[in-house]
Amino acid sequence: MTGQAKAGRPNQLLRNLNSKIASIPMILTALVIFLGGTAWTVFYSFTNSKLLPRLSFVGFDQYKRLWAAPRWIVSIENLAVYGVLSLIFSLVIGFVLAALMDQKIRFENTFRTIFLYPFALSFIVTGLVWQWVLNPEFGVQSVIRSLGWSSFTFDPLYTPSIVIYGILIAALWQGTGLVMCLMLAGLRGIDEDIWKAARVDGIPMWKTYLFIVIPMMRPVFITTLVIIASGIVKVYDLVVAQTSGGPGIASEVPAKYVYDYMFQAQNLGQGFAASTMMLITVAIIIVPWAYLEFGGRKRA
Amino acid sequence: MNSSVSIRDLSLNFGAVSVLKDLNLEINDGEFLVLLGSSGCGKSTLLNCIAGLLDASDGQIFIKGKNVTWEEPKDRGIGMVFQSYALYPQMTVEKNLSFGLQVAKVSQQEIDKRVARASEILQIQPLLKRKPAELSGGQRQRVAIGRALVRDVDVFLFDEPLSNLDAKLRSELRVEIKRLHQSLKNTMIYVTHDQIEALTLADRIAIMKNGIIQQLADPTTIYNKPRNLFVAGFIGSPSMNFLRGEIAKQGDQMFFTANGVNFSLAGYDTPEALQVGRKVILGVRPEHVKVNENLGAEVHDATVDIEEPMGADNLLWLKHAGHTMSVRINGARRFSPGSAVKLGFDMSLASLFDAETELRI
Amino acid sequence: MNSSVSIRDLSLNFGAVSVLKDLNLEINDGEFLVLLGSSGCGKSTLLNCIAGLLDASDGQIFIKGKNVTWEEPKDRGIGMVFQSYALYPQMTVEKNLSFGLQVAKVSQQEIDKRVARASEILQIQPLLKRKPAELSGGQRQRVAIGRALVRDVDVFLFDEPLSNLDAKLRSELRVEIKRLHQSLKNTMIYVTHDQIEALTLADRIAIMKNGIIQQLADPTTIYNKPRNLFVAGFIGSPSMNFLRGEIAKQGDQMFFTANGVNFSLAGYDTPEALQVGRKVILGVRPEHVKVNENLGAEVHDATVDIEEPMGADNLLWLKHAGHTMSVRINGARRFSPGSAVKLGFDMSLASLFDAETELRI
Amino acid sequence: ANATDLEVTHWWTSGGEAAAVAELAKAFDATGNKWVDGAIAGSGGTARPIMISRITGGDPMGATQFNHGRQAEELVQAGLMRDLTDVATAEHWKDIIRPSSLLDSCTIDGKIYCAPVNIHSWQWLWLSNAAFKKAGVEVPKNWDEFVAAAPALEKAGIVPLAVGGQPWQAAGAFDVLMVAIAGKDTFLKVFKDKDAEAAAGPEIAKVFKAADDARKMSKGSNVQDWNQATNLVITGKAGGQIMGDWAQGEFQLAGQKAGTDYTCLPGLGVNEIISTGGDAFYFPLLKDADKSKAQDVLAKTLLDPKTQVAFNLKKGSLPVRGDVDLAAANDCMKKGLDILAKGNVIQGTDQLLSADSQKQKEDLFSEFFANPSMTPEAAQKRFAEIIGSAD
Amino acid sequence: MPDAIALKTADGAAGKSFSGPSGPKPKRVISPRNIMLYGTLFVAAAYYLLPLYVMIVTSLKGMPEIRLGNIFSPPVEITFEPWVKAWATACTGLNCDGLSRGFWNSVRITVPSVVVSIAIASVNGYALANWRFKGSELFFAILVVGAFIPYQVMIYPIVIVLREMGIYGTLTGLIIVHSIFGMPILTLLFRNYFASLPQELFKAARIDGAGFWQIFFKIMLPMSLPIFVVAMILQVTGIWNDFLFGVVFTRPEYYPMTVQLNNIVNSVQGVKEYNVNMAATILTGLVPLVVYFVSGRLFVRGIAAGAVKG
Ligand SMILES: Nc1ncnc2c1ncn2[C@@H]1O[C@H](COP(=O)(O)OP(=O)(O)OP(=O)(O)O)[C@@H](O)[C@H]1O
Ligand SMILES: Nc1ncnc2c1ncn2[C@@H]1O[C@H](COP(=O)(O)OP(=O)(O)OP(=O)(O)O)[C@@H](O)[C@H]1O
Ligand SMILES: [Mg+2]
Ligand SMILES: [Mg+2]
Repeated sequence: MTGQAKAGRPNQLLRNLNSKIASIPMILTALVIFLGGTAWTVFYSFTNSKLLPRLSFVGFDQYKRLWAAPRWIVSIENLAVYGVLSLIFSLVIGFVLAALMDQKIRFENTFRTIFLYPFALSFIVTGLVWQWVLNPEFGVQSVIRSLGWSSFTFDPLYTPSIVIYGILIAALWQGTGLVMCLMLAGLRGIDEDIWKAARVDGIPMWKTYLFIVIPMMRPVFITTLVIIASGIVKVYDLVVAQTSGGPGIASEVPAKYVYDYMFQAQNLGQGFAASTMMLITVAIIIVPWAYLEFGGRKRA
Repeated sequence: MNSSVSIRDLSLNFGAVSVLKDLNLEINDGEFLVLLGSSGCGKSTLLNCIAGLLDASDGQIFIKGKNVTWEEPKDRGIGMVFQSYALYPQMTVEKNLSFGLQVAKVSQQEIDKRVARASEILQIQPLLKRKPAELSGGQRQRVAIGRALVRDVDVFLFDEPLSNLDAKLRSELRVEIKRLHQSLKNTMIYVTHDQIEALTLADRIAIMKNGIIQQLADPTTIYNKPRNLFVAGFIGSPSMNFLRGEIAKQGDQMFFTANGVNFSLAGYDTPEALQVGRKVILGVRPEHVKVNENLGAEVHDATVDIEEPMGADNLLWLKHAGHTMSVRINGARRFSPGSAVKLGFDMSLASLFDAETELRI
Repeated sequence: MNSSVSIRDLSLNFGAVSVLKDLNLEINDGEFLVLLGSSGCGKSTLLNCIAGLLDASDGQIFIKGKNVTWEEPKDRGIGMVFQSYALYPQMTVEKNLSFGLQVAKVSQQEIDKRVARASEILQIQPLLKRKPAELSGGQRQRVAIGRALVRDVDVFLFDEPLSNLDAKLRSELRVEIKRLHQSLKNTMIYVTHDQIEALTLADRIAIMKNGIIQQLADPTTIYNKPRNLFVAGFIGSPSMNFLRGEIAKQGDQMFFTANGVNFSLAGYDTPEALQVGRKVILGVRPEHVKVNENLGAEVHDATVDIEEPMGADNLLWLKHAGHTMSVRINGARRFSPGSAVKLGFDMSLASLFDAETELRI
Repeated sequence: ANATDLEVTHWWTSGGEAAAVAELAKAFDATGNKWVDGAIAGSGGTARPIMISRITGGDPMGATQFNHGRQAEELVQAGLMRDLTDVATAEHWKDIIRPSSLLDSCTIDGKIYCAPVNIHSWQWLWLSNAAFKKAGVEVPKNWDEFVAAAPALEKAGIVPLAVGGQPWQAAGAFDVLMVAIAGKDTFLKVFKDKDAEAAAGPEIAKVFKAADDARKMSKGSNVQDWNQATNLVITGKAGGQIMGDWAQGEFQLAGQKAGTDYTCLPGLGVNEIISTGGDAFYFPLLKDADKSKAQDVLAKTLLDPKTQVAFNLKKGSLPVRGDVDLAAANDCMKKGLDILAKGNVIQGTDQLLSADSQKQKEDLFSEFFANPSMTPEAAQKRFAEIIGSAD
Repeated sequence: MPDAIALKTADGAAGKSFSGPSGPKPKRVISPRNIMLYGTLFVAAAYYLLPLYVMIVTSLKGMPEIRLGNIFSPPVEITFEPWVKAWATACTGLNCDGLSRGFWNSVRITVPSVVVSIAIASVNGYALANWRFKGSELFFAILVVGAFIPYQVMIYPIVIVLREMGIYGTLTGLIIVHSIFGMPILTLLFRNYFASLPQELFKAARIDGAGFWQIFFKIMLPMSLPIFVVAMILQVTGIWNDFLFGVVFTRPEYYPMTVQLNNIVNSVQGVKEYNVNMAATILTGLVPLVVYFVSGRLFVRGIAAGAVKG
């Protein structure tokens, strides 16, 4: 048998061919749309394209103008406030609800449906409804005033300093249900024995959650964080439907700045520069995550 | 002797399913009791009831003479070790040990003392700063025991603490647990479905089936005088050989007869129970069948079907009078499949069961 | 003898990690070869390479003389049985068996014939219409084997097919697999980390460690003449007793001496390897130590530390000359902890290993 | 000709606007073709991106509304729009369209690319007679009187000046104040010549002072859309509103009569000058010959005298032809026509500034009106910067 | 030892030790814990239900009643006219057929888009989980990062790509756009899910000779109901609720219901007709809501299998 020839390695391109064929849509999307589109956008952010993209380069002018624009600064500040608060509150409320739901309660299905149904509605709808509920003439404020507390004031949508909280209320209403679901799935994945061990050790429920369960749910928190964060960066529809960025420019957000300048102001260059800044923000958020998620797994 | 844990008429239902049925059990002070049974028979459920992690549907539980039926787990003076260890993954070993004490507001000095003592007993001092993920299976096991140890409890509960480990480690840790019991002298209740663990560790074994204790006795009794067919078949690997037949008499000699083959019953330990014509089941353990050597008075013919050499022992599967019989012999003695052999049976070591009640007679 | 599977210089790396290293293995036609090794040593990886489920980094694989290194799994003439059985949950047993044939466009008539034959051999005819979820562990196991059987393959690959089962079922199915091999006479490659399975099933055992085959031999040789310290320690439960010491001479009598205690080496099987002063490790299996009976010429003193009765056997952990020694005796002989005993060693059954190379001498 | 469907996109969706569009559709359908309505609600800001995407994406509509001026400039330069010069010559648009600046805005490199349909002027103050009656003051005749009457209105629980939340409303109101207070020359200096110095100067400072007043007076008008603001005036909840003549459509729809129910003050009653912005239809270049023909028909129809009258009456705007008879026009429209006839006109900011600069301006004024802590001085400084970099 | 009876006390009542607590610990229904637990849940539920309540109540009122004030008070006189108007007669520009036209457009867009995007993503996820090839993880990483890119950034390049392909403004174009933007999250879900299925099944099928597609259709698909439900719910809600793509990438004859909703809500005729707006809002959200109510249970299961692991 020594005479047998060593079989050559077949062409590597053809191995796994079906898989490669099946992945063509993904590869095209990744390369053409996500990579190509992004590169295209970054590239044109250095031009002074107006209504149509054109190749007249102006260096960093668009960026200088961007960072000098009060509306952009306000947008960034709003995004920061909205982002941090909505992260914190989504996680806290979502987790608390999930923890409550995990207590073997009655009507679990009903409660879960109630918490989750807003997620089925679009931001447009959410924005409209909360605009309505928060309207000082008809909504919560007028109702409470009509109950006798006539000095009661709660009109976030018409008060520039707190308008972002009005948007936050609506966003939380829409999104916490999903967070709760994710958390609930995570909680259900925790080993029953851990709970038992904690009970035998005499650790009170809240301490068990705080010191044992939450640290164990790290992966769930990370997944959730990524989902919430990606939504935060993109927030647009909600603001448009609820306040259109008002009063004044008090509730502007970066995505709206991009859209308005690209299409309303017909200044693509400015819009592209703003998108590029958003991309950089996104990169700052997710590159560490992607590194942990994809880089880390290979080593594990 | 003092009763350490006492269970009276305990019942437990999950909805309509009754898992434990009117269960009674007295466990002595310092005793090592093993609950043995196949999967789903209710062992963990019973243990969880004792720990207070499940509410009984009926009945009472006493620990150290105190009725603890309604007490919280932490107030029962028990410590528990779980199959998956249930270590708190993000805490160091030291924190795992001390967390329960800190919550109970024990002074730091006392905590340090107890952790030091437990980690000395379990020899985990070098691991105190590590996290559970950085420990081997055996080390985790020890930490889990340590968590019960620091709490200075009267009763240790173990729920299959070794079944996640590989065979080698399992046999090592078995010895360690045994040693620990010898030095601590606490009451220990240990759930397992591994009979080797039960036989080697237990002072007494309670064999469970469908939520009912089938036999409660020391390992030797369980092994040699199983109370019923279930216990006999459950204990021993490979399992006891069972032959269905009836009792016959020839002259003044009692026989067990099956498939036309007679086995002399001379030497059976309770001869008074042998009535001619009674339908019985004969049980003989594989190591109590002699092959070719020391055959005794009565000799049977058989052929080797399969041979399973296992190192120290050699397991033969024989064809004998229409049934298959397993025989364990010394590992050095080898037989090739198909060869003819002679068998001898020692009835003083065999068991007879009533075919109907399945109880040992 | 014809070679059925032949592996030449096989290497496999996962990224930078080299899992298999220049592995060579010839498996004979009709042979039952067991790959034995602890978790993570590369057994499954090797099996997957043979099956074509993993691409080798280097080297070649021949099956029935044909180079199949780059063939698709289905073209290799192999069948595989997995630890979790990997039955298709949504298909009936019958569909599970016939799926591969249908994919291969075998005629329906032929499919029916083969399924009928396989289900007869495995006695699963009554189960054909059920889904896997409605089967017991043992039945699933049989269906999984059946799936390989219908495909009429030359080589069966088993990846720890029994390790998900409980002890009782495991020992039953072990016998069935052995019987199947005796009747089919196919080549079988069987991965396990359970040494009992390896010893009972194998014609030859390949013991692996870190992707390298440590010893390839029949079970008796592996058990009695382990090639190195690793093999010696890996096989046998409880593990072989090891004593570190050196060779000495008194008069014309060779001795092994450790902690000031001498063991006569009379009867050691390769006396020519014994040079005075050589640092060696003495290995004695627990069942080769005699306690109080048949002691032989040389007698040692020891005390019982722990006793582990295991039914048929009784395991003693003894304190002897500064180390712990395990001894296996008959289950009927009992000793209480602390009692003094006398030991005897039979050097013809012991092994000596070079302290440096760890190879048997 | 056989019937051709022509899709027309626009953002005229309020009550008065929709009624006006219906007139256009009726006229076009009468030619044997079919008007397929593609209304996109919101405002130009919502609709324009969609229109532009469709044109640049290669799926153009038959005709589309833009504010004439600079919004479609680049589309024309990219060759995506249809040249209407032939129709225009045949129909003598040069002669009939008045003021001629309207057609100039449609002309690029000597070719005509759009058909103007109306003249909209921004410079109007709409007052609710009922509100002033309730407050017990005379209906003001000019801006200063209006400012003076504000406290009385407030006391009566009436918001003096309704300003909607949409950014263009604030910016528009400022432009109106500028014409009224600083005059035509300054207006042109700032917006036509982009003179940053003038923008920072004392004249404009006065305008900012007035804007500051307007800001104070508008506190409490919590509405978004311009017609909701108008509605506040109609219902007497607000005293007045600075809004273009399209607001008139809403008054009409509500059945109110100029003079008795409401009062209009062109040029805020200070400086009777009106701007001549407006809407125009552009016609993307289509491949289908039938549709191209239908486009010509539509262009012709839009400027037909009958269509002009019917449309503008409903819309509340002024016709682009001087030769039509607007006997049916109400008081306010007649005032407008008078001013137009006198030639007291200026170009609108849409025609003078790029969309980009307009947007920046909107950002500034919507912030200024919503944020009381922003001083007029700071706002003026930023205004000057925008003008300085405007194009 | 006689028999099993010995282990049981024959008569429980006779035992002296049977004093003290026995049987299950008595549970009070109104314990502080339960009050806290259900109290919090009910308050939270009220917060989540409030807007829905307001929507429904408002949609059943007439305009005069709305103008009178309290949005929370139930309608004095129930009228379904706003619903009829929202569905059938509300005007946008010249079209006065309410949401009805948009509804069928939404169906025409949603059904193929959901099917196509899930089909593509499931195959992608399957390839990534079971048939990795060089670079497959890299493409996937790009894809996932792509999930974060604001849509606005991508609109322009996509318009150009679609124009070059000649499918701008067509239904096909819109389906492609939805598939592209659904791909990152869906692929992630499917990949994690398929990776969590036992690898041995896949290996067994390969040994049985099944190829890429056979394994996918015959082995993997039948086991993947939960994750398909999750994907379906996400896509149905996402695509049904989409406004931006529906309006930017299609022509008016395909405008989805959300566009009509936006038109109705933003076409203010005099005063805002809140009742019609609310009715239109509910009507628009109805389809995803029904999908949720019907398959919500599977949703949580699927989330547990696909999103959290991995
Ligand atoms: N929460 C529960 N609800 C309903 N039935 C349960 C519950 N927990 C356990 N059971 C049932 O009670 C029976 C006993 O379960 P238990 O866990 O005590 O078995 P076990 O003897 O510990 O088995 P194993 O060896 O598998 O751990 C089983 O049939 C199980 O299905
Ligand atoms: N896909 C993979 N990528 C990287 N390393 C791997 C991969 N699969 C296996 N390994 C590594 O290769 C080594 C051998 O794995 P293998 O599965 O062959 O072990 P095994 O002997 O079958 O163990 P077990 O008894 O646990 O099944 C292990 O160290 C494992 O971590
Ligand atoms: Mg259990
Ligand atoms: Mg393996």
